[in-house]
Amino acid sequence: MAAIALKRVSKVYPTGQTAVRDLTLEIVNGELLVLLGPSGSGKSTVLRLIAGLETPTSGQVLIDGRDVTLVPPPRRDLAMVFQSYALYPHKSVRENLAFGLRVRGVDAARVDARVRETATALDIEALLERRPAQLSGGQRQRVALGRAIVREPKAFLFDEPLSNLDPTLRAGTRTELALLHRRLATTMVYVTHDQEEAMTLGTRVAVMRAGAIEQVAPALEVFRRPANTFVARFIGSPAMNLWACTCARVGDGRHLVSPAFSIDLTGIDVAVPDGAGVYVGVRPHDIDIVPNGEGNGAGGVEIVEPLGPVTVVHLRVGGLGDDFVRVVVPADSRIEVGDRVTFRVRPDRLHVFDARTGQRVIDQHGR
Amino acid sequence: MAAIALKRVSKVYPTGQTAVRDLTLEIVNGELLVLLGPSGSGKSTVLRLIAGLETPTSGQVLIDGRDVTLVPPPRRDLAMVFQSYALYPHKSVRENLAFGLRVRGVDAARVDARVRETATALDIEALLERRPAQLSGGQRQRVALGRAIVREPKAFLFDEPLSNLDPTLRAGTRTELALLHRRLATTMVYVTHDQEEAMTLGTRVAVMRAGAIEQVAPALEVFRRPANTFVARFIGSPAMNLWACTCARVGDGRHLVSPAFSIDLTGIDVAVPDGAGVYVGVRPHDIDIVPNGEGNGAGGVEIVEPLGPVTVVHLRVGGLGDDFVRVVVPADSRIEVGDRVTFRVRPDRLHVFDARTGQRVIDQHGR
Amino acid sequence: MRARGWALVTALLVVAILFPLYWAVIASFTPDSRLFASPSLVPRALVLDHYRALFGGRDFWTPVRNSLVVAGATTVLSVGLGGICAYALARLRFRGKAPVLAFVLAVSMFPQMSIVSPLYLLLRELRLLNTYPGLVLPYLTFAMPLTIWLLVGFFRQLPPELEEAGLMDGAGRLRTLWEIVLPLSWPGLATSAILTFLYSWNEFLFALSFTLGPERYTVPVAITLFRGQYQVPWGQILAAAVVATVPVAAIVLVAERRIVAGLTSGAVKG
Amino acid sequence: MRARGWALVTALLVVAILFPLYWAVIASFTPDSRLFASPSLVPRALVLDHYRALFGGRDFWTPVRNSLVVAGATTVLSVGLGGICAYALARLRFRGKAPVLAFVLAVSMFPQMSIVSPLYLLLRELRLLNTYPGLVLPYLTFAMPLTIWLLVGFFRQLPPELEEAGLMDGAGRLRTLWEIVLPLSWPGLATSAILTFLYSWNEFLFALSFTLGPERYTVPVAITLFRGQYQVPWGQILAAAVVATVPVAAIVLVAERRIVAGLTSGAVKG
Repeated sequence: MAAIALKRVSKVYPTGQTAVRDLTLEIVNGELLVLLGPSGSGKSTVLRLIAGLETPTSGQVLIDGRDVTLVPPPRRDLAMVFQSYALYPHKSVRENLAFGLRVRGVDAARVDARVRETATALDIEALLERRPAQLSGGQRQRVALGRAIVREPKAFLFDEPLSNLDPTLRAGTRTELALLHRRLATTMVYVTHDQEEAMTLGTRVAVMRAGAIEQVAPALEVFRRPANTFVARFIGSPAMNLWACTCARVGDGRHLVSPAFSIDLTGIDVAVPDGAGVYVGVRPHDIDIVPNGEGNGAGGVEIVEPLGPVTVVHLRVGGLGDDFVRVVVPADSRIEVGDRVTFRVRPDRLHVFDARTGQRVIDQHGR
Repeated sequence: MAAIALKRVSKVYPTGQTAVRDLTLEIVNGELLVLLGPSGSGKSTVLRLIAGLETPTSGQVLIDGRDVTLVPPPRRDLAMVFQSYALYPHKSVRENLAFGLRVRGVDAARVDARVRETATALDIEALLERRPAQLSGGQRQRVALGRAIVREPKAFLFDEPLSNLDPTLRAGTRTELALLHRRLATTMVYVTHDQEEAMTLGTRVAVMRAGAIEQVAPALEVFRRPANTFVARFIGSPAMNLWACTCARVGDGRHLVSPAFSIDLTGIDVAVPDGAGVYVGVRPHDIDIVPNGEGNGAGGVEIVEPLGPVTVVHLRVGGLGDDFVRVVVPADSRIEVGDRVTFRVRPDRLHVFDARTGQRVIDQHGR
Repeated sequence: MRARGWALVTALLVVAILFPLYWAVIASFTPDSRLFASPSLVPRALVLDHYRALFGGRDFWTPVRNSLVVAGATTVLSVGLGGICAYALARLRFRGKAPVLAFVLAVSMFPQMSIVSPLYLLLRELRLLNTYPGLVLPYLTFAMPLTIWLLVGFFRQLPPELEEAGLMDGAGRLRTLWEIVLPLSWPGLATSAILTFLYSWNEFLFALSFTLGPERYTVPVAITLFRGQYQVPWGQILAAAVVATVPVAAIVLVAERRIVAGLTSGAVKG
Repeated sequence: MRARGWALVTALLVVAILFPLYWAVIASFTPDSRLFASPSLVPRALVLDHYRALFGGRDFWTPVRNSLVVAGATTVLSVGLGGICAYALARLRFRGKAPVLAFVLAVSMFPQMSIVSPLYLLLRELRLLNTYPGLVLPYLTFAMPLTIWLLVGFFRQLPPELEEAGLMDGAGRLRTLWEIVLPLSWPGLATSAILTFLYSWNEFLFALSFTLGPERYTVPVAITLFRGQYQVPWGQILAAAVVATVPVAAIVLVAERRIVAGLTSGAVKG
């Protein structure tokens, strides 16, 4: 159990590359915080700074309020699950699990009991005498997890622990991790580049880009109210549609106007001055295909991607250049490549971002 | 343009490991066939057998009706995009693209024109003088694609071409591949372990397990009418619920009865004899949370996974052991961990499989 | 067909390479009288005459002991010191690492011949001529750079996450080195050790130059000095050569499997 | 602090290792009269006397030419034949590959000393004593196994997909070897070549045993025979050593960067 805090931490490598810049983050005792970002966004570096495997160039790392910036990893009492698992190849599974306890001078009987207990919980008792090389990918993942759990550390650090698993195994393991977090109620920091993993696992999600945090919020909040265009594009699958628009007065009402379509803002509280340039975002789930004449715009169907329960349709709309309008339709809609369809944006589901800063500007949209 | 056929092909490695067993597959001219399966299912071996990089232990490989089983790869005129891209690290992007043409003795002016043309189509003109090491992952992927396209081969072979990309890039590249296939209308064989990729890209999907094909069908068909429990479990996310049941006569009607619940089959045409053991499959999208008393069963909420537009709820149901009942609910349902809820299976969306063979037994379910 | 052809070529090559050794072993058991008679692949009679003369007539144990001491000390020091140095070089990040490594390797490549003389002067100055350290130190000069170079490459292949896992498990630097790094480095250490041992076991030039009497001669020097003014005792020379070869070759062959397996199969992947 | 400490240790070590060489170079420019006077780090006067004597008084060009011919031929043959063999071994799948490799390496480790005599007999039989092939063939026996072993490891690191990509692009085996494999193998080939060249350039024992007159002496033999009955011309010996060292060392230093970069950085990843 531990609260972890990073205070204005920066990490610049000797090569001059800045991995983390002036980052402040508080991780609450018992939460599972996900660090989410594309490769090179510095999320793994943040994890390694918390672990003590990297020393910040400036700033502080605190665990339970204590400054541990210069405390070496062995004395931080955190456990880490590596992306490559990093099992000791020359030790049996039992020895892999026991090592962390032995190092701490726990007596042999207690070590044995803890190892047995952990192995039972993870269903790897039958593997205890094997070497890592004799295990399948999923089994190695479990052993790596076991090696972390067995020690009952203050907090767990996960570095993309599922990325080397088959998709089928991944879903199951994700569920187990969620249960594990519930059972142990220990602080966990979890690095991933998979937005679905982040959404489903995280108590809160911190979205990173270029060494800085773009938004920290509960998973659904990040999905529903992305703080800027980067987060908007990164979270959600299929990705949010984003269009450059201007806010204009047309007749009585105000409209968001783009070369491709126009959205009537009547009855919607938008705090954007007339003539301002904005990015308008709409999730593919929040666009409907409607009969001719009822929509905001129209386009030709270029790609139809069946996902099973729903289908994603990519529309080529004049004026948007190479950008498609992505629309999610029910799987039974009979839309085919080459069709011309009319679409309607649900006006209460708009995300509006400042065109210059990329920051969110309006805050309706309740769901 | 080519039709490719495998006739009773087997591949046994000298170690005795059987990678492909007695596999027959016809790939129609111009289609994009996806080979989908978990790691070790032999899908890459099939691709390499088509490419000529492996020689079958028995059986025939035919291209356009011609037996090419013993024809070496350079004379098959197929292009392959490798998972690792396998760009020539000592050659510039231009030379990487030109190599396949130069080898064929195409004259320099024509080579140059084709390279330029391809680079323009893939938007990599600016990279032509760089070395692969100077490119980002996404750029390398494009160059690998370009090297395949530039030659205008008879067919393209893709070996998990997106697996080394970030999720964000992956979606965009997937779309481009779909457009590419439409534009070129060339036969493509595409290996992946990602069921979403398979569903969205494939004209048809061949699901493989342990060196054999379990089902070949159009993507939606595989999703809607999986041929057996393996395919049922592998396709669709979240995975299908599968329960062992017996078909029993209760009062007037027939019911599918499991320790956890009972489903009334009245009005549904199920060709299962009374008392037979079956596996009943229901997709999480085809279960609804209903008010008390209206459902087939009930359970406690263990995990709530918000995906954004929808939320996946895992229910612990007595009698199912460690297996959860997965239910997809709208994102705005206020279900929390610890709640007790009643669920109802849509009886017209059942998949029924023989308990012994695992093969599908009933064929209603229209959607 | 193709594979068979290559296997045949490989087999022939191995036989060709091994042939001189085979001949030497056979000849060492052949009486002097028949040594220069028509050579035959299968010997007619084997005698131990030469071996008896070697350990009975001459004191061949002394050079063997000298060689063992010198080669053993060189090996231990070279692998020990060089290993620590290589570990530091492999893990530290500092500018100019590549040139330092290049330099180090270049040093181990300098012709030994060219520094016999200055080393002689230096050792005389230090009063180390005709002592064990007087051989071990020059050997280290040549063996250690190669050891460092080999081991830097080897340590670099070790995934750093394994050590990081050790640190996260609560083990200090030293314990991690001892329990994680060393066991995994065994193939690299063994290879370096064997190469160093063989180099010092067979080295001739320094041994000839820096030893002054039979009490410090190493095996190669002793063998060379078997030659008399007018007569060369071929049989004894061959027997001595076999004595100097066989134990070392045996060790290499036994250790080989693990070394090759370790160095080439990327066995470190967890 | 820690990093600095290690850097210092490394620097000291490098200096220590290089010191004898430095001394040799300086001494070769020092007049005989002052050679054994108080040694000083910075020389007071440099003279070319010894070098003049070397090329004027003695015919030192002949041994240099002999060494170049022998080492060059050995290198070309060893890397050429060994490279083909290693490529076959790296790419072929056959049972017993590991033992074959182990055997091959073990061979290159056999003490040279131990087969001087049988080789002498063999070469005499073949009338190859005091000829260039009479040195090149024995050198190959020792250099080729090491080359094969080094290159098998190197070729194995080359991702097979690169060759497969070549095949898919329509290039035949030979074209793929020439356009894809060879350019990528240059660091490995260069390393093997340099190691082989240096081995044959500096080899002393075989050169002494299998050459019979000054017209075939190699550099190390020639240097050794400078020693007269009563007087050792230290200055000339050192000058000769420098002549034998400097060109080779220069090549190594220049080539080093690319070799180290190629061998250690996994530059092959596409």
